Amino acid sequence: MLRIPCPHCGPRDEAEFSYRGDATVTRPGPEDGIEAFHGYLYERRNPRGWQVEWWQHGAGCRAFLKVLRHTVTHEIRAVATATEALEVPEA
Amino acid sequence: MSQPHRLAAGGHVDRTRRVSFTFDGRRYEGHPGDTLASALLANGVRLVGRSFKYHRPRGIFSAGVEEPNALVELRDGARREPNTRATVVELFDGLAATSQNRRGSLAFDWMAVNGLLAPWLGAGFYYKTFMWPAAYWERVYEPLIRKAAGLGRASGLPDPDRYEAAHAHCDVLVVGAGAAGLAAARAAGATGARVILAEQDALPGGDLLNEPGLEPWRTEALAALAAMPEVTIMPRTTVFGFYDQGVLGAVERVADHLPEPPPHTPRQRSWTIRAREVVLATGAHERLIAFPGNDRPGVMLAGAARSYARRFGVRAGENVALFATHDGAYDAAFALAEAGARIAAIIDPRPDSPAMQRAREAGFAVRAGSVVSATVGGTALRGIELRAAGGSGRGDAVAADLLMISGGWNPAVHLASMSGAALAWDEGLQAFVPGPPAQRERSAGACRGVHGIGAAAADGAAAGRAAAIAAGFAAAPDIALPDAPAPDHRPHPLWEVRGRGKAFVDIQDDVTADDIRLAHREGFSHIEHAKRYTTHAMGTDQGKTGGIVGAAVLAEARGEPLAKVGLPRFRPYTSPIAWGAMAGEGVGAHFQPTRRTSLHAVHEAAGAVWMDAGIWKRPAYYPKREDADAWASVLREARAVRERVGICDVSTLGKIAVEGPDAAIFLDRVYANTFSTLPVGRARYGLMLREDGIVFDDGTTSRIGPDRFFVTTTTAQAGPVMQHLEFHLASVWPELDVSLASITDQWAGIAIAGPKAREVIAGVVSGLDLSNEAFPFMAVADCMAAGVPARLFRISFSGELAYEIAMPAGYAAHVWQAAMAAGAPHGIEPYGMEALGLLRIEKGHVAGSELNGQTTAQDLGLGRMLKKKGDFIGRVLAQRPGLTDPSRPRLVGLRSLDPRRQIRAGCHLLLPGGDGSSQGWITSATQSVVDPGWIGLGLLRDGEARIGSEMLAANPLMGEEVPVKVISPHMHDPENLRVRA
Amino acid sequence: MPRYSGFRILAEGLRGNSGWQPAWRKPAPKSSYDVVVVGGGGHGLATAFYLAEVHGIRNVAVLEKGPIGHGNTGRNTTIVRSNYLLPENNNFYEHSLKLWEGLEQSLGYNVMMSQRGVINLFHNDAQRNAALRRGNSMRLNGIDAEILDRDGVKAMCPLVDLDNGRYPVMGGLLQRRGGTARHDAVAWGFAHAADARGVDIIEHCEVTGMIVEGGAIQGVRTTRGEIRAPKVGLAVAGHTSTLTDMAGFRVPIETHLLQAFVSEGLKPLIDCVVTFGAGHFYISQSDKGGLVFGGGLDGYPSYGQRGTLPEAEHVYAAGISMIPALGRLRGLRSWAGVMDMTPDGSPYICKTPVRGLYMTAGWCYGGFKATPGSGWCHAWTIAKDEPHRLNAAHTLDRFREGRMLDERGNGPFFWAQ
Amino acid sequence: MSAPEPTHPLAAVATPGRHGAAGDAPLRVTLPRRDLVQVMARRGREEALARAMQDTFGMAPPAAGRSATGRDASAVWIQPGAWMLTAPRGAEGALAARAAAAFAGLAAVEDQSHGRTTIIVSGPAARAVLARGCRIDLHPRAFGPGRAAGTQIAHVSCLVHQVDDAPSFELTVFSTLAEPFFHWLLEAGASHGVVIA
Ligand SMILES: Cc1cc2nc3c(=O)[nH]c(=O)nc-3n(C[C@H](O)[C@H](O)[C@H](O)COP(=O)(O)OP(=O)(O)OC[C@H]3O[C@@H](n4cnc5c(N)ncnc54)[C@H](O)[C@@H]3O)c2cc1C
Ligand SMILES: NC(=O)c1ccc[n+]([C@@H]2O[C@H](COP(=O)([O-])OP(=O)(O)OC[C@H]3O[C@@H](n4cnc5c(N)ncnc54)[C@H](O)[C@@H]3O)[C@@H](O)[C@H]2O)c1
Ligand SMILES: Cc1cc2nc3c(=O)[nH]c(=O)nc-3n(C[C@H](O)[C@H](O)[C@H](O)COP(=O)(O)O)c2cc1C
Ligand SMILES: [Zn+2]
Repeated sequence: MLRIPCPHCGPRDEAEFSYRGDATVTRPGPEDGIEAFHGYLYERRNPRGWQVEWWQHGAGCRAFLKVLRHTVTHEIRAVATATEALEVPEA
Repeated sequence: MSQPHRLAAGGHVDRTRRVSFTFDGRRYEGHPGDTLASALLANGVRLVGRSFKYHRPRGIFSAGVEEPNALVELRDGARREPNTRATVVELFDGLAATSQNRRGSLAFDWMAVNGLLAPWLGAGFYYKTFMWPAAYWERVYEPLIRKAAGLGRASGLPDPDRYEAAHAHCDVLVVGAGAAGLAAARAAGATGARVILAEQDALPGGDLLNEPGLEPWRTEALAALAAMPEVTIMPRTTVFGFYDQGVLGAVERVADHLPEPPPHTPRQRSWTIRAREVVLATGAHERLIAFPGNDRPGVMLAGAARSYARRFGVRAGENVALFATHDGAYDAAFALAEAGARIAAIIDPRPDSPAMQRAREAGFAVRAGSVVSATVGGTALRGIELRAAGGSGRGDAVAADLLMISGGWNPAVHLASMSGAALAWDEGLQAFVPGPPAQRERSAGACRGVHGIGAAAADGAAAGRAAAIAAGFAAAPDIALPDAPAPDHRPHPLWEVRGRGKAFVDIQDDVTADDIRLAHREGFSHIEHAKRYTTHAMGTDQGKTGGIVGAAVLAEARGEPLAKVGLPRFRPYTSPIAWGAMAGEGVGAHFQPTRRTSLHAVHEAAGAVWMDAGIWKRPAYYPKREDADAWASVLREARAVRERVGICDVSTLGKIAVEGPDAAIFLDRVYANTFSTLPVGRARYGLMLREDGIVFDDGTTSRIGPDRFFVTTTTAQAGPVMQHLEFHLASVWPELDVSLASITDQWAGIAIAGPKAREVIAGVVSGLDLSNEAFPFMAVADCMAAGVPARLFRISFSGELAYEIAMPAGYAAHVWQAAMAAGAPHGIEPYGMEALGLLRIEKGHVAGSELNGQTTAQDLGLGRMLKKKGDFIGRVLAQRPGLTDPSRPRLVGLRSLDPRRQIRAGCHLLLPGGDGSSQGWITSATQSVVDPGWIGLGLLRDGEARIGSEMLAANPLMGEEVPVKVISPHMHDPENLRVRA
Repeated sequence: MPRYSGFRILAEGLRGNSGWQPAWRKPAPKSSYDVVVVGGGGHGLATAFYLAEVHGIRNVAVLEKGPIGHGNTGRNTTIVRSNYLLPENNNFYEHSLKLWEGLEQSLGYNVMMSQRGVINLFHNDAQRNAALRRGNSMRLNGIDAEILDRDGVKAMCPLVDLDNGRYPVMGGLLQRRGGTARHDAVAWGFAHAADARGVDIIEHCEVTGMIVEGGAIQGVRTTRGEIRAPKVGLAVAGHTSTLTDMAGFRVPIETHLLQAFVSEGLKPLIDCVVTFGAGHFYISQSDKGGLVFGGGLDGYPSYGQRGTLPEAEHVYAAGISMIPALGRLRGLRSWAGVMDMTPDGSPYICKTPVRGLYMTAGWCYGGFKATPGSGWCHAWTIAKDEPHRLNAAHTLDRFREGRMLDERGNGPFFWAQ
Repeated sequence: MSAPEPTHPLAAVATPGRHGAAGDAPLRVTLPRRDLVQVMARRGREEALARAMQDTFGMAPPAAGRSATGRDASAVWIQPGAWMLTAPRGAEGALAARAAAAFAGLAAVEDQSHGRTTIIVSGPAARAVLARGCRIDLHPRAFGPGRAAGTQIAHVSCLVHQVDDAPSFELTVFSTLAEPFFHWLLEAGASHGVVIA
């Protein structure tokens, strides 16, 4: 079971969170067209390894977090708030 | 005399008390502290079951969770538990157990003829036959196989007992309370760390329970642990799985040792344990040796026989032989001799060893350099045959009623392996031990191959201390360790003695060494293939005693080292666990919480029939005595709305407060239509798309202030919409200054609809001019309703003049009653979900069955709502050709040509006289009140063009085909005159 | 090797079972093939079988990084059915089901296809309406489906608690021709039959690179050397992204984990396949006696093949809520598979941006039932370099075009179907 | 017309008296009526909001995971930049109005007094009972008076706020889910016994 260290609430069980996709994709601008939105919404890196992903701490502080997690070992190396670039947080 | 094999003294049973129990209907006695197995042995019961495939007689093989044979149906009636290991069942008064998997009696099982068919029932035989004639599989062959397979019988009755879940946190979790675990817990506890010590047995001690001389150390350790406030000992608690990031699952058997759970006590409790550091001290399982007849009742693991003697005070045999490959097993012979048994022979393939010498000194007949080549007897062992190790053919016969065997020990690496650690081969122990940890975990004692109680305890103490330090605690003084010599557990690598007859590697699933070789011959040489092809190690014991033996036979067949062949992957559960325990208490009526509006009691009092809407309970309708049936109630309620006035609880709609300087901009981006132009005091119907251009949700959103909006969502999508808004604010437009608050629970909602709605509202609401000019359709204002603060909306789902009053939820019942009173002169009636559905279908309003995640705004006739300028979620991808394709099914209305013939949602629409291909389907259907008969909404290819034409509503599932006319979806008041009246 | 039959078993039994030979050969890889299929799960092996059987293409290798059938094929809950809503899907799955119905005979291997019936329970009007829409869609496409009332459910599966749960049962959608098959035997049977037709099944051979020149595939690099082929088909389920990454493009797939569970062996208790409409739970009993059951995804991407506790608790709780008699039975083992989830829940059997590279992928948690159909259509697509009518809609490009096959209307990856 | 007493969401189920086993250290449960107001800081106005809260309520907004007690109200951190102001029940809407006035331009303010239900559980059994559903660590070394955490218990979102060393925990749940939550609480406490005031 994942234990995700929420930067606001501390380590919490996976059951309090929900996953919401790859956090490395950026929504294209309004004029970027179908191909760009196709890339944003559908195409996935889907790595076998480290991935930065969105998780919402829905049952806790409701924040959307960026989580650096390994998709094989499930190790979580870093968690950041939505606006931070993902680096290992201090606390 | 009862219990003829009970020793006069010794062990951990309470001889001052007697416990009576039955096995296969016969009554026996045992003592508290016994397991069912020890009590059966004390009474001389040897034959306890029949094997899976060949129905061979089977006895008690072990003294613990690894038991492959002695599986019984425990208890009866609704509490019957099939496949229960007699070796771990604590005896209680009145216990009833029945042997299983037999046809006829246990002593004479006619399915034992399968043994004669064995040459044709080898591994995987069923894959190669039963193919012709094709139709015979389901009818003949499979039922035969299914009946023959399986082990015990389930009761088929609901389990009367209760289960609980619970959560725990600790600095150090120690699994197993043998010498290693006790020492680990003491050492960790001494640092002040929070420690949990989980032990599956009722008695902590592990192998210490077999060592009377070390009892003082055990009791002292337990007393010391009990004195540490931050140490929790959990007996009868099996740690069943090691999951990611230091989370382990455990099941505590709270009341299994009792006839039934006392009041307010669960049968079992499942624990989710989060540990900073984990010490695994799970001991080891003794392994069998494969030789012909190694499954006969009377053949038993040496450690088990020793445990029956020392821990339970039971002599498992009178005339005993030992077949062992290492010195560690010899203590069993001494233990049985102490217990008064005769040691008939010790058979050991090795030429000599210190233990052999001691055995000779003790006067035992040691047959060095020899092996057991066969067993003799029927349903009980009468003797064994020996021969020289490496030889062949038949050898001497020795009479014996108990053969103790030990091929060495398998460290219980299950949890370490589950935690991600690779396993490493230990050549000396001929066993796999845990490799470097992948999580914050360390193994200690026999589970990593450290044998001998003194050594194991020292290992445990070191591990416990290291774990506590790793968890951030300062080292504490050393603890006292037991002083005990270490026996040598390094076995001679003898896995199999070949000969005539079946040599089992998996006693439970009747897998023989020959089966493994057959699998190899057929190419199933990978350990995982061999396992699956033969079902080796797939039984309830998961190969604890014989798994590695099968792997060794395979390794020999492959000509490769066992280290390379490896073991099948370890998985949860370390021992099978009760379904109820895993489920916890959130079952049945509490499987999911039931959400109720603040008007629940009001509806209850009004006699509502309930229906589920997601997790909500909502009134479906309110039957009256005079209503002939449910439809009569629904039509009556709908008619009240169309003709007079009705009242309805709409509290379940999602409500979100959207506030902030950028609130309007934000709403413009998340809605497909515009909100920034909405004046304060007005509401607007809004449509949200998903990013893929499909309709996500709809609802009315009101502007309460320049920067404040009151957003409503459908009941079903309230949660997803909130998450959708939060996600986009956090990740896509973090620059927007907007805050979101869920206010679904704060505000209850009451709709009042019908030509008389204004009169009713006037009787409830104060402080507002309700005239059509002052408070037109889509107006919103704060007001007082029946003396409480409220917010009035003039919106309509039914197509009538209608209002919704929102008020703080605690006042909803009060306002409802006031509205009922004000409406009484106008004939007000409450209406439920069914009438609500009827009304909106007549009006052509879409709801969940149309907004089903597959439809676009155009499909629903709402294409005009999409704004032409500016970005919004879903705008770009909604333009993909497949979504703008004019041939997509469009929303239409439908009317059954014969008003008496029902049409249903889920019917497909066919062209009369066409090829039977589906042109669309009905999404919602109802009877109409404005124009009696059956009507519906549907999605129909070329829908608009087909208005006025006839189609067939086909429901082949129910054998119905009803002619319908395609009409406009807006069946009632298409000009919206009534809502604006 | 000679065919399997009851007579052979008799004969072999009489001579100590010494004459059996490997069910498939263990050849060394050749340096080139006409077609290389990557992935020795059911889909890859079926692809090879149908290439040989239907299209006469026998110079084929199946490359498998581990032992065959140890991916999702070897770890699924074995439910076979064709009760889909969208015609693009139900026609495909029906084709697959028809292949299942004769599979033992085509392969000469007993895969224990057992048409014991699959019931999807429904609990409220909305679910019933959806079941009607789906069942009628099947019937109009010539597929068997029945709607059961409560008595009908009780008759098929007496242990289901119709009343006491949180969500009383209203009825069920039954497909009698649905059922289960023995997962392992499916892989082995296809391997056996493909091998007999000349296909090289090469185990312990991991593909580590794709040789692409001028936009066309030329072969693959493997742990056992380079293997050339003008046509390569991918059938690697959850690992598809890894392989397409090697070929230089991304696909709409997220790899998620799904758990499955088996109970201790029991005498026959549940005679059909039942799914609980209110809580993501399905159960059937294997011929060996274990109750095989599962639920939804754990909820996050993983290649780890292992599940976790919260979802397991949910599965067990849903099980007891549907069948309270399960309480005292015991879970024996749990495991997980690596699911190739697509944005709309429907698969891909198609060409790719690289010429000569084909794929069958995106099977989510429903691809076991598709095994023969997927192999058949994939083989067709490879042989003819164009899709068959049955898989024409199952392209990678459908998202560009807005022609999603979203059976349940969940929307892209949500999360993840 | 003067406003009536609001209906309590647990009125139908919370019967005062003893439930479950007859232990000597039962769980004590009270259902105080409280006003709750959700306060969400405007972007960049956190400091001004802190001053306003100090001025009006006599406390600084508590940090993540903590609560603060002021003159006649307390505040519990709930989300980054958001707090729940709580006070004993007063006139309908009064606390929200006070907050709205004090925080105008600094924070969005939403009355949640009806939307959330407060349950206080207290006594030596409290931790063990909560551990039956609460996934967070309430051990004194990990939690304590003045600590608060949003979590989920028995599928219901719950704000857990420890108020004293008894220990007493103030549990705040959604009102429409208060009933199933309360049912869970009674079950979880049954082996210790539960006394509802
Ligand atoms: C728990 C669970 C339950 C399920 N239940 C059902 C069900 O009831 N009904 C149903 O229809 N479906 C079900 N499914 C889905 C079904 O199992 C799969 O869709 C199907 O088996 C996929 O088969 P496959 O051959 O595509 O994949 P797999 O069997 O996974 O085969 C892919 C193979 O590719 C190999 N491979 C990967 N990368 C490489 C490489 N680089 N080189 C060489 N080889 C490689 C893998 O080792 C693997 O053997 C379930 C799945 C799971 C996990
Ligand atoms: N019968 C024997 O001869 C025998 C058997 C095993 C160990 N030993 C000896 O015991 C000593 C080693 O002591 P030790 O402490 O390492 O082993 P141990 O066998 O004494 O103790 C292991 C304990 O762990 C418990 N356990 C195992 N798995 C568990 C789980 N998943 N959940 C909860 N509890 C679990 C067992 O019930 C047992 O009490 C050595 O002397 C070794 O040689 C002897
Ligand atoms: C339909 C089915 C039935 C199974 N029955 C059993 C069983 O009776 N006993 C058992 O130990 N495992 C059983 N398993 C689980 C396998 O042992 C194994 O865990 C699974 O195939 C995944 O492989 P892995 O655990 O090696 O990764 C079964 C698996 C499936 C798919
Ligand atoms: Zn948080």
